[in-house]
Amino acid sequence: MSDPLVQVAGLSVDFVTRHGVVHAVRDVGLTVRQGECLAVVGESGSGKSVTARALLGLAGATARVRAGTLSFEGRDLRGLGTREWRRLRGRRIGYVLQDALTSLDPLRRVGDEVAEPLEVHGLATRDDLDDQVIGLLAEAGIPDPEARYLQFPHELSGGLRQRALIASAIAARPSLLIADEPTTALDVTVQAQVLDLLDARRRAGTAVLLISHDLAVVARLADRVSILYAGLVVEEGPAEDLLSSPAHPYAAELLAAVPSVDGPVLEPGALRPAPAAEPGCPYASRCALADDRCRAELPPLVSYAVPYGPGRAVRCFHPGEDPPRPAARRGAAPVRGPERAVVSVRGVTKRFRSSGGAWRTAVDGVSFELREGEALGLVGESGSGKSTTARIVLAEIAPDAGEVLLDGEAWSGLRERRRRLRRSRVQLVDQDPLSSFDPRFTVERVIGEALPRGTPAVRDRVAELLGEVGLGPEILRRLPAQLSGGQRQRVAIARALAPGPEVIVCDEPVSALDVTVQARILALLSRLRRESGVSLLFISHDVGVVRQVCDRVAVMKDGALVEIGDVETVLGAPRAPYTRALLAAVPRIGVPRIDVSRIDAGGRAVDAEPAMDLKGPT
Amino acid sequence: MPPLARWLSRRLALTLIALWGAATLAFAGMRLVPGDPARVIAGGVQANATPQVLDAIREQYGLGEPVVVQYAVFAGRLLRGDLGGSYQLNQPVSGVILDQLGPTVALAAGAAALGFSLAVAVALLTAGRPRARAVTRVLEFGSISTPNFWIGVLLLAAFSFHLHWFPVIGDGGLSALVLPCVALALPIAGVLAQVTREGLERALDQPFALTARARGATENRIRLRHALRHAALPVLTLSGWALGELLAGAVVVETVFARQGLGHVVVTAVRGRDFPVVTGVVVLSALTFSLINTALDLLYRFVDPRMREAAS
Amino acid sequence: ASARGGDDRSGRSPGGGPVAGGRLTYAVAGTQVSLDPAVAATAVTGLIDRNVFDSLVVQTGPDAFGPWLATKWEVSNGGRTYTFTLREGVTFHDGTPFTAQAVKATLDHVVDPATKSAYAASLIAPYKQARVVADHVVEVTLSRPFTPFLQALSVPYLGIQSPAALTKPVADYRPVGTGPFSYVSWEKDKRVTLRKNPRYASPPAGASHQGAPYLDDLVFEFVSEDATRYGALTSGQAQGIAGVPPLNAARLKSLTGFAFSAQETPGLNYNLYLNQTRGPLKDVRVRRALSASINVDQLVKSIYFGLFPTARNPLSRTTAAYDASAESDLASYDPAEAERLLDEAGWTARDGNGYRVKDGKTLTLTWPYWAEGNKEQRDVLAEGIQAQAKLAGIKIDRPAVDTGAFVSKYLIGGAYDLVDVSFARPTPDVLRFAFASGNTYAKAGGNVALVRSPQIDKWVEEAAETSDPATSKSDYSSVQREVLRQAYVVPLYTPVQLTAFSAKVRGVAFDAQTYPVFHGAWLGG
Amino acid sequence: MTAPTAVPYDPVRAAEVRARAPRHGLPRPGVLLAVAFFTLVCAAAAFPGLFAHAPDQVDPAAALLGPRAGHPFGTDQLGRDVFARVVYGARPSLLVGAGSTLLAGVAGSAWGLLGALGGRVVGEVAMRAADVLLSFPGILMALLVVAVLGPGTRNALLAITLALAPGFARVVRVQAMVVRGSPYVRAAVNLGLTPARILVRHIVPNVVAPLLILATINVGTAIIAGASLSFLGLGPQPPDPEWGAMLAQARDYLDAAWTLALFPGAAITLTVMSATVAGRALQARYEGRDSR
Ligand SMILES: Nc1ncnc2c1ncn2[C@@H]1O[C@H](COP(=O)(O)OP(=O)(O)OP(=O)(O)O)[C@@H](O)[C@H]1O
Ligand SMILES: Nc1ncnc2c1ncn2[C@@H]1O[C@H](COP(=O)(O)OP(=O)(O)OP(=O)(O)O)[C@@H](O)[C@H]1O
Ligand SMILES: [Mg+2]
Ligand SMILES: [Mg+2]
Repeated sequence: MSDPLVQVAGLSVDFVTRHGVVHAVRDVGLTVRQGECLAVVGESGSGKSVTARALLGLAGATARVRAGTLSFEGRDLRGLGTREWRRLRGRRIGYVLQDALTSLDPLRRVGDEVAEPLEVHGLATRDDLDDQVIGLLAEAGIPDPEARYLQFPHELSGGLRQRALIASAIAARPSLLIADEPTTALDVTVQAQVLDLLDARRRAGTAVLLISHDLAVVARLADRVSILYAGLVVEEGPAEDLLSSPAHPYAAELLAAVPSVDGPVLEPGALRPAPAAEPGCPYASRCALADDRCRAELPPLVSYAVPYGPGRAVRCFHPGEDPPRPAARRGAAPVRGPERAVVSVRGVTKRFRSSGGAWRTAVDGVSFELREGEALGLVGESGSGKSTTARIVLAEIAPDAGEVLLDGEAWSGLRERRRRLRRSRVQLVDQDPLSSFDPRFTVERVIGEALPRGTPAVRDRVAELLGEVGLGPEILRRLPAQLSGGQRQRVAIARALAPGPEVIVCDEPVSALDVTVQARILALLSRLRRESGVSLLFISHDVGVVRQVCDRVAVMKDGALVEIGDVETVLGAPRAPYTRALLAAVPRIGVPRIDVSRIDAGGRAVDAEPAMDLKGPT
Repeated sequence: MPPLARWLSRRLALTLIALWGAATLAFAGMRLVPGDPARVIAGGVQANATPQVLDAIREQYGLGEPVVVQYAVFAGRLLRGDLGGSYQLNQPVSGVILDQLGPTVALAAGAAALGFSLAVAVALLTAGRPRARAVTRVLEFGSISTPNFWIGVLLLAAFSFHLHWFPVIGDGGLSALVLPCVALALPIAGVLAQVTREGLERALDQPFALTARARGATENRIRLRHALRHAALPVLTLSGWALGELLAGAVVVETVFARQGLGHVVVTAVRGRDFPVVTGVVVLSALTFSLINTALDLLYRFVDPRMREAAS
Repeated sequence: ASARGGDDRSGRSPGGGPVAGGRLTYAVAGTQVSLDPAVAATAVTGLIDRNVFDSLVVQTGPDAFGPWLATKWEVSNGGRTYTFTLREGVTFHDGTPFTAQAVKATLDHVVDPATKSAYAASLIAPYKQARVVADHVVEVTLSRPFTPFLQALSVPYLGIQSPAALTKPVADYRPVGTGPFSYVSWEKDKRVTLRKNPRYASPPAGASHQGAPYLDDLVFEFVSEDATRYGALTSGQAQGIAGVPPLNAARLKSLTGFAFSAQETPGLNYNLYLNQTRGPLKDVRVRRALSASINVDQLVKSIYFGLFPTARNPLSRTTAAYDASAESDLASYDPAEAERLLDEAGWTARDGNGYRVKDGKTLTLTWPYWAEGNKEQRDVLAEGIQAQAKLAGIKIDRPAVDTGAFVSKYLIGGAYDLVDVSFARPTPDVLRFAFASGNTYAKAGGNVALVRSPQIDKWVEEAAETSDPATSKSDYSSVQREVLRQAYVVPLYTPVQLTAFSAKVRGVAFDAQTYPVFHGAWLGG
Repeated sequence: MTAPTAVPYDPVRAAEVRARAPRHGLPRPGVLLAVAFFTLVCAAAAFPGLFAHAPDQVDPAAALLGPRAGHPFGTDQLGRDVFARVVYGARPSLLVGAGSTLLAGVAGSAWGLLGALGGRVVGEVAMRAADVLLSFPGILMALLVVAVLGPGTRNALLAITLALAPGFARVVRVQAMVVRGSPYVRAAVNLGLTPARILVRHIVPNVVAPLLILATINVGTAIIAGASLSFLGLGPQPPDPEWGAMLAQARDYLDAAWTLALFPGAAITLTVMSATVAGRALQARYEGRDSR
């Protein structure tokens, strides 16, 4: 076994801010070997990016970096001069930043961006620069590079931008490639391609440090995984066995939380407050197994060759014990009853005029019924018309053709004046709750406003609703901006419930959330649905998520419904080729990697990507 | 490209509307003025002109006509680019303006050049450097908050009267241009410096700046090749405003430094209610203002590729 | 001060004979509307045109006139006819020979309504016609006897112009005279440039210098800001400036390398006229009270650093028929007296601000502020007067007005109580201009106090027509006494032409109107 | 006259950033100083009597004295106490500055809202009108107004108001557009609220908030504009002390008594500076940036 390329021990990074010191990274150790892929996994804020940046000496001016060992290619990086650092960056270590979409200078041509490492390290002469760049773009799997390299970032889809970034990161043939959340912003299908690209680099012998919060993604690529929590490595080990048998309860929770297309659907435990600070185990407050000792002292990182096998290390006093978890159960018990359609969408079509002036069909003759008390999933890649459909159902925009009925009565056809009285029956929960709250309103007012006029004792009712979504009354007086992402989404749901609607439309309700939080919100939704019997139109690009909540699922592509049916049938035995492609692309844990060709076969050319394949409502 | 064409034609239309509005406004003003322009035309107080003379003048300037007719005549003349004759300096307005345009343009251009370069320099040097920033911030706020006529008065006192470094009368020479330019440039430079720096700092906080660092780019390269362009955008948006400030400042500064120029002319015209001249200047500045703003927007689209296909 | 004042200066200047050549820049306040002396009324026009145009006669003393373009003249027909014999061999700058025709053309041009003469015409109001008797003899007929006629002819506004030039359309008018300098260019609001007239041979009687001027170029630079003008001199951009700010004058005296001269302007002082037809000022007691409440002397001394003499008479000292003894009738500063008079006049009560009140009306006087006419810090002086009147309980309002309003609403409409004017003209006849009931502003006169006194009218008319000096002298002094007794006017100060030259400049003379004359000027080392 | 806010201000994001940056109890000392000074000036404007007496009491004997006991700022050409005049000058200066900003703010808001919500035709007209007024420099607009109405405090105030209003209108319009298109208004619609209710409860408040800040910053601009006008002799008329006018007069005494030009000028600069700094701090605080 070759000696490690990167060796880090006892790395801690503190940020001195005006509001005190942030311990972003605490006593982290890593080793990456030639041609190996180490995955660093953890939820948002766990210190992944900071760790990465520390390796490049880019932790920032406000950062205090301390390390027992910090060596790369055998060189000690501690106390390196800016000059030496610069020679290292881009030349020996390539870094793909987290924010794929904003990491290319929007005012410079893609080519120039990719060329930059070559220029600054003098690796190219004037005349062969262009050829090199074009070569790199091609290597990164970017179709017709000659054209692309003259374009500007905003003219490229997210996937292409991510690839361009990778191209520039590998331009100088570094021996280490750090990829920070390379797939987060991307559509499943595109995710697959990017991962394959990284895989290719790794096979070519470049060591890859892969950073992600998504275990499923990691599973496809990583040789070894180390899991970060609150700046601490809580568990590390070879990917296969760590994922198959997590030792640290947090690792277990992460795994469980991943919404999968197969495997059991879980109902995670009730909500617990956010991680507390030192001295004890930071996870203690969220941990079902935590005892006084956990809260008192920080467990050391001990290696557990037995029973886990070589290279495993865990930072826990109760390694491997299974937290008591409610038994697995089928997602939502289908509410059979009178199959009355609450909302019926009939041959709805919507066109938009794009800035170019050309017409673009966002929704194309879509018909479906949302039955009483059921949850209907609407999946499809970005730009497939999901949100538009939602807005039509909400009667925010009128369809160009077709109509929407609410309880069999006219809905989309009505004049706004008449419709207003019934609007409270259809409510919305969308991806970005924050911006859907008036920034000046307290939580109390936000929800209070949604209550039917003349509700007595508003305060109590609001508190009650908050209770239903698992929030305490203490946040009544808070402003939305002062809430965490999860709390916001809960408040949004509470507001949606307030007027006692028959239908709640959820547009990407969880795609902005951390896996663990996500899992809880999903659980909440399915519970509420069971309890209040409200029907859900549940929109997501993530098949796994849909499966958690829905009874039936409709698959959209380019504005049209390609398939609709029971979740199990559609996901189990997809008929439409597109559905198959979609499923194929979903990363899973413990499943052999798929290669891009399968997706092509899925009837979707690699380079024919949607105008914009970002997540999130458009 | 058609969208650009569409956009341009729209801008042109707006410019015309603006011109028409400005002219009408001025005309309305002219008619609202109490008192009798004939007096002014006759040569003011010493003249104490006879009624016959006054009638002759009213006849000549068509002041007797009903307002509608006057407006028609006025508009018609304007279309032909004829701004009428000045009440006070018996000379066609266009002539007056042409005589005085030069000095003002020189002043404004000089000040603009000085102001912008000063701002960019300061910003580049202080962006992301708290200590330096703290120092210059005080100066910037100072210059922003100081009326340029006061700066002018102080400069004049110091450098012309006491040190005799610069001439006192604003004759054509370059040296006479220095102090007025400084007086005019400082306030603008203050604002622009702050905006530029904010833009730079915002850009330097962006992921692409970090990416550039991660590629081993030097600090200067990042500032000049990456950040500066981004900073240019807000600066461009502000330039329109800056231009306004320049013209406004010219009015005052020219008075302070006893320079020739449109500012001087318009002030005298306002004092003497010499409305043809006021109108002329108003219309002219409306024109330049609109045109330059259009030009700036074009430039904006040039600097920011994202704006290019986004029509208007 | 008169032409001789100039000789003093050249005498004072250290030895070394005059040298020809060079360019003299003379910075003046105010600007130009027209260069035609017949049209324009502004002092600057006079100043500039003085060097371009010669007059028929020259004023050599308060009431004495000498030959210039006219070698001799006699008055006949009871002062109604003047016959001038003209100097021969003189040519205009454009080559036209100077003849009787030219005189006729000039005078006709002045009175022609089309000329829109602002001032010149009013100087020769009685002009009826001019007749060419011979090539170099012209006979001018007046409608009535008019002694100030010669004086009028001596001012630059009636300088003799080339008939050829006068035939040109107004648009491309160029001043063409027989004077020592010829017109070159006029950059609006910037400068007027004149060039030496090498053939010049017609200086006025008593001129210190004969023949062509020494200077090659004479430039009048328009710089309206006092401070700037002063700076222009000290920084050497100009070799001479008019209207030195009194403040700086004090300093300038101390500086070496500069010569400073003060010329008291003859004619009416800078006076405050009290509109006796209106409101509280109908009452002579109130008028005298106002006069007594103002410490003019102190204000003038401090604002003008003692450079402007405090006036105690409507006429300036240097005017003929000035009667020093008249000041005994002036209600001079005496707060107690002012209080007494006001009480007596029934303005006994006081309001919150200490202003006097009579049957519910505050004692308020309107004094329009016409910004364009403001010079010599008269606005400051006015503030001082306001403040001091306030102490006596008199409220003075100063509405800011523009030319149009000032003329039509105030001067003609008469909606004012106070108005301030100075009027430079070296003849006692200005008293008629200022106080004859017929000479209200509306009637192109200067009687802004709207005096309606048959007695005063009689005096001034008689003085204007009589040919007996004694009579006119006594008439004029009675007028001075009367207007002071009636407090139609509060004399403020005598305007003084404060001019300064760099010591290099020699031989500048000053004419009766205190205009500098550059004919004999030259630049020494 | 008003520096255009380049990007429309996003209340939601701002609120979030604000919430993330913990309230730092006291703002910077500089800001405190600015606020203190501005309050002082306001006090002087409100009750000048408290600070000085008789700004127009002349004493020609004691003219043009330099600073000394009894006359901290010296005396002017009429022997009036410059300190007293500077103090009394605060009123017209602030009146013109703050007054015009206030009026312009109110008028501009109405105007901008009309432009944003007044339907296509009305909106277009309103905004084109604004364009016209914005198509030449504010001071020219002001000069035009003064030319018509004549000089004086009231007219100067109106003039500057008219010069500022369209700027406000434009900002308000953009802001109103942003708010109207914002998800929280969308949410309100989905709840079946009436347009009137939405306008009053959501749109107006969220538009006005940032406007207030813009206004504070604008006060400075307006004060300078006012001073410029009276410097040109088109503002408040003598003997009322006004900073700009005092400077204009002081110009004649530059090399004899330069302190005359010093104090009124300093008064303007410091006042404007304090207003601007305070405004910026407010803005930074409100938008959650730390005020750089
Ligand atoms: N420049 C900084 N100043 C202060 N705190 C910082 C800074 N950068 C990061 N932090 C803090 O360090 C912690 C770790 O940040 P980091 O970006 O590494 O999280 P992460 O694991 O990358 O999360 P994500 O998945 O959202 O990227 C966070 O609490 C963050 O607030
Ligand atoms: N208001 C609009 N104007 C113009 N085009 C629009 C508009 N809204 C949606 N579109 C276009 O319609 C298509 C469908 O948009 P929609 O937001 O419904 O997709 P989506 O499935 O919600 O995608 P995502 O998963 O990113 O939310 C997209 O191509 C989008 O560009
Ligand atoms: Mg990160
Ligand atoms: Mg969407």
